[in-house]
Amino acid sequence: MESPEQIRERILAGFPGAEVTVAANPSPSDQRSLVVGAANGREIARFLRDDEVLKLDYCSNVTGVDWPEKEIIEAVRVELPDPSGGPPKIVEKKVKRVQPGCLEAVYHLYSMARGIGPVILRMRTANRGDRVTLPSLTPIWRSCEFQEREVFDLFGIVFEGHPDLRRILMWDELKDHPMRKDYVAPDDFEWEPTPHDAVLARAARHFQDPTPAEAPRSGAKEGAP
Amino acid sequence: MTAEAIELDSWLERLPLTLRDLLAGPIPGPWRWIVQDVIAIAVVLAVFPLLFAFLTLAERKVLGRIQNRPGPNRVGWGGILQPFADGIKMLTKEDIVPRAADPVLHFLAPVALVSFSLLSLAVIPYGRHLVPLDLDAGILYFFAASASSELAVFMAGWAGRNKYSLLAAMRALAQLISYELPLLLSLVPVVMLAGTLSPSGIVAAQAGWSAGFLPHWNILTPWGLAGFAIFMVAALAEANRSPFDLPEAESELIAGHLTEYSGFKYALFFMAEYFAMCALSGMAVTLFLGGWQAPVAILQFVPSYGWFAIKLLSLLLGFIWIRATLPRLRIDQLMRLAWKFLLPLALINLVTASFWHLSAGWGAAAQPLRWGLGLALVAVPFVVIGRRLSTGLGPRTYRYAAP
Amino acid sequence: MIENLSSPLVSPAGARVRPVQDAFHGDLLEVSMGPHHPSTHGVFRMMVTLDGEAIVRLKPVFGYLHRNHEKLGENTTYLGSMPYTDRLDYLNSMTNNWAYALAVEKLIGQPVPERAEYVRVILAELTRLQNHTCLAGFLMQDCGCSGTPLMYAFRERERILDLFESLSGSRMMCNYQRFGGCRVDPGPEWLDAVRGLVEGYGAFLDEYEALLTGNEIVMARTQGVGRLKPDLAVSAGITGPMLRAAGVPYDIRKVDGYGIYPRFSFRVPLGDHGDTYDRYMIRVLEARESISILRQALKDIPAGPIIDPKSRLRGLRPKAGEAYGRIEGPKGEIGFYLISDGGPNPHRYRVRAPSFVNLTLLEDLCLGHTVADAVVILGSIDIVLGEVDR
Amino acid sequence: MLGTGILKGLAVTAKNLAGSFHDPGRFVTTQYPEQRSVLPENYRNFPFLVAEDDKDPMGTLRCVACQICEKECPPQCIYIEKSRDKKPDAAGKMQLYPAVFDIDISVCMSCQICVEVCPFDAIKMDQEFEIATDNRFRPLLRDREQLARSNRYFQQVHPTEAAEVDARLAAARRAAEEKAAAKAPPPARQEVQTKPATERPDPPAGGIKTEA
Repeated sequence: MESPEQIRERILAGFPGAEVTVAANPSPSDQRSLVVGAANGREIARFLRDDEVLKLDYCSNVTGVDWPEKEIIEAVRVELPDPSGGPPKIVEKKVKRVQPGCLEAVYHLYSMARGIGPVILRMRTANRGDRVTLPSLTPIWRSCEFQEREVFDLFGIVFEGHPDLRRILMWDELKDHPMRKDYVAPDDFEWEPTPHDAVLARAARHFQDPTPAEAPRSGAKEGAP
Repeated sequence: MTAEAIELDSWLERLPLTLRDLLAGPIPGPWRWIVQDVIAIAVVLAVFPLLFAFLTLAERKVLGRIQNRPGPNRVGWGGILQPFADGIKMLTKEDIVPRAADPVLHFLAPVALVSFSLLSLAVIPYGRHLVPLDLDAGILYFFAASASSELAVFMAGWAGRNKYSLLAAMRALAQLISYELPLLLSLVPVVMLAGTLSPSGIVAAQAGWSAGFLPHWNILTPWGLAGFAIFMVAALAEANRSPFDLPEAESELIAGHLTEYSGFKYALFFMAEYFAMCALSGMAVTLFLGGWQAPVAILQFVPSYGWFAIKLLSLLLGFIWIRATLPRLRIDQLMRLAWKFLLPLALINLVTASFWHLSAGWGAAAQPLRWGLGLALVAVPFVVIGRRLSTGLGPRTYRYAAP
Repeated sequence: MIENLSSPLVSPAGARVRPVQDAFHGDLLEVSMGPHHPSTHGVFRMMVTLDGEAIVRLKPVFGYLHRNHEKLGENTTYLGSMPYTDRLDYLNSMTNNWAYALAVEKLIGQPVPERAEYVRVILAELTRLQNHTCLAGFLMQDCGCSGTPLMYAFRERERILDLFESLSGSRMMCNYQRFGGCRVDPGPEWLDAVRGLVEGYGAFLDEYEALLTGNEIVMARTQGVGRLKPDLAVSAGITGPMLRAAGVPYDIRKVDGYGIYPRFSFRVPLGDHGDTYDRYMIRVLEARESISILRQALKDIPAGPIIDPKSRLRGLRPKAGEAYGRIEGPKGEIGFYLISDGGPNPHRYRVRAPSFVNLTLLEDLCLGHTVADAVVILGSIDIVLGEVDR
Repeated sequence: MLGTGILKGLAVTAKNLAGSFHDPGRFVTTQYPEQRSVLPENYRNFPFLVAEDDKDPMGTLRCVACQICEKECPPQCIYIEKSRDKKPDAAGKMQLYPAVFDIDISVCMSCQICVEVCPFDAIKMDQEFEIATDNRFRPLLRDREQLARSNRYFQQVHPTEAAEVDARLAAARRAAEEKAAAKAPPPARQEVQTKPATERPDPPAGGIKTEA
């Protein structure tokens, strides 16, 4: 099985302008993935499927991943020119950098003909707000049809070129995308007997008396016996 | 049955007559026949609903036992009161009549269906002296009554004003009508050879045992065997039983023409279905299994209605057995089976029967040849038509992936 | 050729489809089957457009059982998600557990002792046995049997579930595998009970096949119904018995060789027609292969620890990284994709459910058939809504 | 294709019909209220708290309110409030105890993770499943008193597991006594152990406890 780097060379040979990088994966599973630019994602996918050596004819898994904005505090070595003309002092300075968030579609590709293992393809959207479109790979692998609809439903990545892009699990009128990290669950509260005070607090907003008459709490508030 | 022949029978045989005369005795002469007929009607109306009740219990118990479970055993000892519990449940269930339904037709459909199937029970000879109505053209009357139940089925589908139940009624109608033909054609040889349309005449034609233990039943002849098989398959379809229970097939899209019925009307439909099942198996016993004839000469001490009951119950057990085993046929396969398989076989069966009738005179030496020819006339078309119809279907062998 | 597969009305399965609604054939009948339809396996709806008897369009609608299992996975610790994996394909909790444990072990590079590997193979094959037996029962129920094959299947399934209960504590929600082995060591008497069951299972399968395989009505209802072409199956990501029934020799136990499957010799049955009857037969033949694997595994199961002593039960914080582990579940390839960011909870917890992907071709298989066939085809795909909706 | 398959099928159902009368393998129903199927020892339903003796269950609870099970419980159905004072446990060491220990069994999915992670063997799985109630509020929220069971009950319900747990606890107790005895002979010094009341005793390293 070719390593991701070799595959990257062969892709770059075929598509000189493409931006293909190999993403590191420090975990012992060592499944490094190929980050492909969204522009020619579909051509690269078609190349991977039709390539004689790889023949990745089976797209096993399509996953959405939400990478929210992250503030990275980096220790940066900064050279401070010594005011008195001496050698410049190296100072450790904390630099706060905001790493822009993005939505990602990950494709695990296998070859049933060759029986070779996962080649992982990643495509990232421009940002998490308005530019969230990626090329759909359903015309290449039919198995992406439902899974891309699920990624659209739960993450909000718009797959252009998908034959039937609708919500698949949630009801059509829902505007949110539940699997995003910044999704706030609606507060449609329905009373249930629970010992947790946090839940009781939420219930208080819905009931004048937080505990309906027939469910007196076990006297947690009345202190130890 | 001449008077002195009646005296010869055992007292058990004459029991129904003595009971009837006991009841009808004090009534003056001209009104006696009315009372006798009322008694006959009362007996049929008492016996068959009871048989329906215990048939539903037997069906659930036997089905349960086949599926390795006890079946209903909570109500009464061993579940014996289960049918009455079902009856009460059905009576107390709410009887919804859809607002758009045509109330008269909606009410009339189950009543019509039950009465037609009860009508057909009138001509079956249950015993030597137990024929409610001994008509000369009893067979004609029987199939006229049971054929009119199709009208009631369509009435039920139409009355509900529900598009789907109308579609289902049309399906059920198509099934009933297309199985009417093989049903009737399979009994034509019986009438042809017995020379009479009266059921008791047909039973009489099957009397006697050659060499004491071989009864002259129609089933023990090549054409009789084929006729019985065709008759039973068509009876299964007429009574909407197992492989053909399309109308109330739950996995089908349309829940059938009974969707608009609930409560006691719904129960009436099932009662009618069981009556039709009993009537058809009663007729099958009369036509092919020698009616109330005893299988062996020395076993005649058992009364004739006893033998009829044994044969009827064994056929009903067969119905239940088939229901427990076989999946359901699709509507187009069901039609193909009727028109392209049963109908030709029934027609060829006429030829076999006529050959059997003409070769009646052959000597004892030629009997094996006669039987061989008869069986060939039955088996060969069965295999040829069966093979042609089931091209492309058949057991398969499977290969394994290279390691 | 694969490009135009996505337009619904073209039927590669070679069905006679009249998409055009011309005057003579009258209007198309739009019918919704489900979600409370007795023949759908759980809460599943099919928007079927009928042209007379033939199906012209079929849109599956599901999501009624959607609990957002993956969001739960991201808010719970790695150990906390293990009991939830029982609720995915609630018929095969042992294989779900194993798939999740395999993915986490791949993520953290956790070795697994020998005995645990053998016990995992035994439990996976027992799960496959009871799943394939149940499938045959459900399929016959959809064909219209009045419950007899299903009751026989459930009688045998109960015996296997009793084994699971005496080992893990619960019949269906076993929560038995941990990262690095299993929770409870099966005692010798449990292994003898499994040997007893495996001995008797071959005879049951023979009787079951006598009841069903040769039955003419079963053949009439299933042969030639829902024909699946191999290249379409591969492109649509179909896995498991449904794929092998289409003739594609792809069994993850052979391809990946995960766990200790390479040590066992077993065959992979293949179908030639890819129709419903092949899907049923492939499952029965696979059940027989599972019996032979069970015999080999039971013969040489070693003694030793049931779980790796250094495995961390609580407070597992894998290093940042990702891993995709998959196994050959009874319904197909079930895979778990985990992205860890070093915290106690996974950053991304994704379940690749076979039933969900196998449904992609439901419409292609049903085009041109009648509704009764659509029910049988759905039954032969063998879906469980807990896994489809997650 | 001539009905031979159907006849074989009928033969199988007939064999089962006959078999259901004499062959126990073909008659599998246990009539529940009258007959009861034997529950395997590993069967688990809802958790219960183990108390040393049943005369004073609240006094001798093994639970030290370390709240590990509350954190690890996937559906978060356990709620614990620690006590302010301490009481000696079986080994004589001064331990906290739970003032409030609620389990909401309408949320609990009996996955026994609490049993697995409890370092003090204080919570075990019960086998009682006939606990239907007609009110979904109060009875489904079990508090400390309803959850406590004696160790003897635990030995009845899970004999092998109880034996193994008792053996381990007895060994731990003996080790504690020997350590105390070894420490005790040079009596004179009186250390005053000041332990802040709320500090949670650190559970032994999260080693795996394999139940037999």
